[in-house]
Amino acid sequence: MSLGSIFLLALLEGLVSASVLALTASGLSLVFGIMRVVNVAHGEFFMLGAVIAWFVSHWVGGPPAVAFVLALGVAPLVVGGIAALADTLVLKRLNYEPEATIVATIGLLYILQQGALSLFGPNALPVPAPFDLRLQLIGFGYSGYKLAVIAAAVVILLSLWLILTHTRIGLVMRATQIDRNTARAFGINVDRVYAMVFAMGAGLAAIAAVLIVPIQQAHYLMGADPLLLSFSVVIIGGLGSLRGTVVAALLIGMVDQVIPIFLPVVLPDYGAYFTPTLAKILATLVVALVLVFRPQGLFGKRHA
Amino acid sequence: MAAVILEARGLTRHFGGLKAVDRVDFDLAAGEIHALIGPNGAGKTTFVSLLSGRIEAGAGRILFEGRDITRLPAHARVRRGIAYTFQITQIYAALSVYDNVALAAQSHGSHPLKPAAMEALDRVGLTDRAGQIAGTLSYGHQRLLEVAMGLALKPRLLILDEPTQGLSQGEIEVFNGIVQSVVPAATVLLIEHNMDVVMELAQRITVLNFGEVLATGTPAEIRANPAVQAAYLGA
Amino acid sequence: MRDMKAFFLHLAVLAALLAALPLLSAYHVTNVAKIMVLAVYAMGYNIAFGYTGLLSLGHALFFAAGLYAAGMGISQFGLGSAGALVAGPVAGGLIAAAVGLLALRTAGVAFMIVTLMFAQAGYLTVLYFVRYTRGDEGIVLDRAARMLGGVDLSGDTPRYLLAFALFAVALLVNLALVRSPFGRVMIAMRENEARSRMLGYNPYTVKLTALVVSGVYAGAAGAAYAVLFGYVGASLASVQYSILPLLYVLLGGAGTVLGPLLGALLMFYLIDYASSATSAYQFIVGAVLVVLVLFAPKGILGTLRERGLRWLP
Amino acid sequence: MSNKMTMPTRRSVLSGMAAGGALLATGLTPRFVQAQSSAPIKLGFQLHRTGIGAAYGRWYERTATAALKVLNDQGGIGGRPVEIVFEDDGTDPARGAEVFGKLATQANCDLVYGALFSHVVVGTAPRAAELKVPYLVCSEGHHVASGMLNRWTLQPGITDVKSQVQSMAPWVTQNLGKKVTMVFPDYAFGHDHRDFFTAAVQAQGGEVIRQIAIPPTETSFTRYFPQIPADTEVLYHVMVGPAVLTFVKELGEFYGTGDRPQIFGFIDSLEAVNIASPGLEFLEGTHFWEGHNRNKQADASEAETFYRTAVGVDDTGASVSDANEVSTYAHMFSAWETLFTIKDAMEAAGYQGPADRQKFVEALEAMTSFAEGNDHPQGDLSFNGKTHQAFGHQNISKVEGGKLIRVHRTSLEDGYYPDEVDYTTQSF
Repeated sequence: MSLGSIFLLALLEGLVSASVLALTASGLSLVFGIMRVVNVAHGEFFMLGAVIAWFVSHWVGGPPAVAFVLALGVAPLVVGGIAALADTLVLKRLNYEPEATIVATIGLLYILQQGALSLFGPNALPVPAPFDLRLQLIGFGYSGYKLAVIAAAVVILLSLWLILTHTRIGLVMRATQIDRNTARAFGINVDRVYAMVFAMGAGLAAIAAVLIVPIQQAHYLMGADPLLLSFSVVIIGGLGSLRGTVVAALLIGMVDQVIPIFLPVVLPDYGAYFTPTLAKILATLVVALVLVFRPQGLFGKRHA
Repeated sequence: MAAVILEARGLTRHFGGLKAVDRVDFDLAAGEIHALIGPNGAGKTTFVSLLSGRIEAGAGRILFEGRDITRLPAHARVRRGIAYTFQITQIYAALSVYDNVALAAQSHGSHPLKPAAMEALDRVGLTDRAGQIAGTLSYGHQRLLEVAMGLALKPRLLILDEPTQGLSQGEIEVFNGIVQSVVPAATVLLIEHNMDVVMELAQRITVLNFGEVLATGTPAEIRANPAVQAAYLGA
Repeated sequence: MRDMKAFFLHLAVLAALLAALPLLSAYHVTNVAKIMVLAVYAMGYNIAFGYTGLLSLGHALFFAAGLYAAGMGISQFGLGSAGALVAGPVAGGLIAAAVGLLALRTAGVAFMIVTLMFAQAGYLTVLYFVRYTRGDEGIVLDRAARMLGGVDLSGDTPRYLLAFALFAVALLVNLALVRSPFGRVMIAMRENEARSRMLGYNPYTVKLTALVVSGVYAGAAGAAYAVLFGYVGASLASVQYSILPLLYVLLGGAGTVLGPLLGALLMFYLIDYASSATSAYQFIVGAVLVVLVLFAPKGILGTLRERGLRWLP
Repeated sequence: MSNKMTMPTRRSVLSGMAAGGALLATGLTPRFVQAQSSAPIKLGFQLHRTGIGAAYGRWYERTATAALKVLNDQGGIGGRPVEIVFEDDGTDPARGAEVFGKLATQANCDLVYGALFSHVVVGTAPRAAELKVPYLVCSEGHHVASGMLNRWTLQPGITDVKSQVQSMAPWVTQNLGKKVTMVFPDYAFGHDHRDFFTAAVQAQGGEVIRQIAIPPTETSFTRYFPQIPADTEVLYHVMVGPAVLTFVKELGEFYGTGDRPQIFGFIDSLEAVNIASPGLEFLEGTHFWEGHNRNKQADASEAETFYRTAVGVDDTGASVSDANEVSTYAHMFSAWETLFTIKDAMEAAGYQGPADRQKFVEALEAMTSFAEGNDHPQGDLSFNGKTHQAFGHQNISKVEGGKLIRVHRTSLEDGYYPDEVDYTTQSF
């Protein structure tokens, strides 16, 4: 393959993973930013979205596109509902105390994972893409659906941004973020806002999963990877900043894809040592060191 | 005038465009009770935070007992003998009253620990509450505990940030007695809004306004200073 | 008086563990030996988390440091069991110091994520050096190397006794530590860092010291795991092994000396029992966690201490 | 005299019969003939019911249960009924060792078998030696034959990866091409493939021109494909875990309609996956190793048909009750065959109870071959008592019309290599 095609492939792959990551991480970021809750079960919400997409595509006949569009609606609703329930039944009662919520969401992680294993089974199951289009680019083939994923993510993130900045709901959410007691004094039902934010965060993860599931299959253990990556993104982007989250997702998505593609090209002689596993180690350490030396994230402002 | 224990020269700290403390020169005589007053937002807490090391100075330098401590972190300044009690009570609410004071005494290196800790409690009159969980004390007692922790550090300089805020008149009198007992062995720097307390305790007063020193002098001098009256007392 | 009461309680627990040996069936002897090793690990975790307030999600790295120092020491460098048991805590402490030097520049959630990332890098490193570690598959330590003073540590009784000895030392050191002036400073750091700084304590060095002690415990437990159970593999370095001690500590009671043992014991048998009663045992584990955090957020011993047993260390 | 044996309790007999399946219900009460004790023989099964091995685990459980029914219908082992106690190991090595202890000492199983994932086997084997309980693994790892484990651990039911890979190499180099690029997971299992296949290809005059190791935590793979050199003649792939389908699909997308090398994969990359899944069309014409042919072949033996029916798998390798549920057909036969090997070895050893465990191992070590038949539907195997390893026939299949059609079957000799250990010289 020519260097140009390799670069194009790297770019496309980077954009796809960045898009899905941005969606998933913005859910985590929303929950952390507004509720100050570290949701360890976020990856399981992602997994549930994928599993629900499979169920929908399995039960709904007709062309795959119908089932897919249905799944895009059903998955975030169901997952959001579960999240709202978890918030009301558990997190609220813990008064969102950080350590307690971490443990509770670890418990939730186990429960959701087992639920998926019991109801869905241990296999990785595919969901058909809504359309089947294969683009033959220079030197390699590429799935047209992957391009659609990028577009969909952009649309959803823009809508999210509009909701947060231009609607009453967004205003209420921001007010709650700044000071929940003051918000309460202004007659905002903080409990309901929290449940809604938690549901929205989970719903975003679910949407991301529905988008990715025609590319990667639904599997009950699929939540771990997006969780770790989302954590990195949220931290590097600066906690609670949607813009930072998107930029960090682009950065991490790109780095994650581009390094393994280019290093062997640039350093072919070191191939035996410079394996992708080593690249992963270095990428992980880089994220850790960013946090160490810029704990406010690359795009956040340091608070005095 | 007695020897200078602490001097600040050109001490400056800006937050963005806000000049919280701007080129302040300040001397503290050993053994005195010195009050720091000024309107809200005058930069008093920022200033003592610079002295205690809780905030890093933007410019200028601080000498304590003749040694430059400008770059020293807060905990090291405490070890040198600068104790700071918080404006908002910062005790260990989950620990016993004794443990609170013992932590201070142990930091000073008092040995044996127990008598040193009990002595500090005795000075503020909390001896019989040593076993109580600190968070269950009344507010006034918590403030006294805070002072006791400062005392247990056996400081050369004790900085008290609005110590009488929220105290009853009776408690304030107790407090005044405690502060007077500290000098002249140690020096006291006091941020205070309660002018009665200031006038009763302070030998010298410095007035801050908009991050700058407006005046320094004895209580009588300050009371007579027209600039102070205009900026503060008269208001 | 209080001190004596606590001291005797801990001695009684140790005596009970020793007395249990002849009473337990072979299966439970092995289990309790493993639980004691894991409890040492959790005690180390508790020193960082329960006492000093450092919520780490990367302790698997310290456990693995001990595990691999012992395992690689034996399999690659011909170290004996005694040497391995020394190498483990040293490695755990060194790695904890290295991680702490960097990670302790952060706090709270950032600290949690940084430690998680370091541990993930450590896990991947084990996989990277697959030529020596056999990666996920892991290595079996030669039985001949698992001898200490002529005793075969793979036997049920010697294994139990060595695990007990390690546990007893760890427990008494832990008790002494939290009763010491430094223990008080650790707790002070957890309760209010700003205040502690203004009492003249350097938060960085206090936390670093606590983390290193914690790492030494984790490393000792890792080395004991390798020598006593003869297996060294990457799954023991995975994120799951960072969460385990957190669960043990929270269940038993964070900031209590006996909490880690109680938590490890209960969690181990909960999983053991649940996994044979139902295939959905993860569900039970998850539900227990949620219920616990809802109704006994301080853990079992933490709740007991609040409800009257105030002398419990 | 059998004073060593405890008297069977009524309860244990009943449970043994229950384990025998619907024996009483069908009225086909087998005669558990004059054994010295009619207490059931209890076999522990270390099952990957949860964790990354779960897709295999549920089929191993079904296969073992089906085999057990057949075995008990035939009269059990030495006239005694047989029970299997399944215990979940979470596909985790530490838990695996605990489960082994639980099965051996709590459930009092005579032996334990069934583990597939290498790390579970390696993590458990020391415990087997400590407890002196036979541990029969169904893992295809090279760990047993490499000499890394111990006298109590044996693999009589499936060929190890070294033998599999070595027996594939001649056919691959002669029929597909000599310049090979390998894609494999970057951990021990993948490295076994890398090392053994690279050596075997070289022995055939071919060359592995590139080795692409994929980190085990990976969930997408396209980024690695540009590393495949353009002059690659054969792309050799082996993946395990939940992401295998993604891997194969992305490979298909990558090559698109353009030129592509010959593709040879281990069916591990597609176990439990329907080959008719969307996106897998490009596999048409590619080749796979199969331990046991998923699609029923035209020349299938009666034993093969019998096995398929007993386990409940249709002609395409899916569950008879749900065509979407594809089995792990290429591996799970080992859970069946190992059970019958246990029967043969126990009967040869005159096995009475736990005291005869050593005799059991010695009897198994003395065996040299297992004949094809209902007990061994995958085909005949030879067994090397010194290395504790079985050697069977391997199959190469080509995807034709969405079906895996066998194009080559190796001989047993193709898979032999010099012994690396002699366990029989080790003490018990």
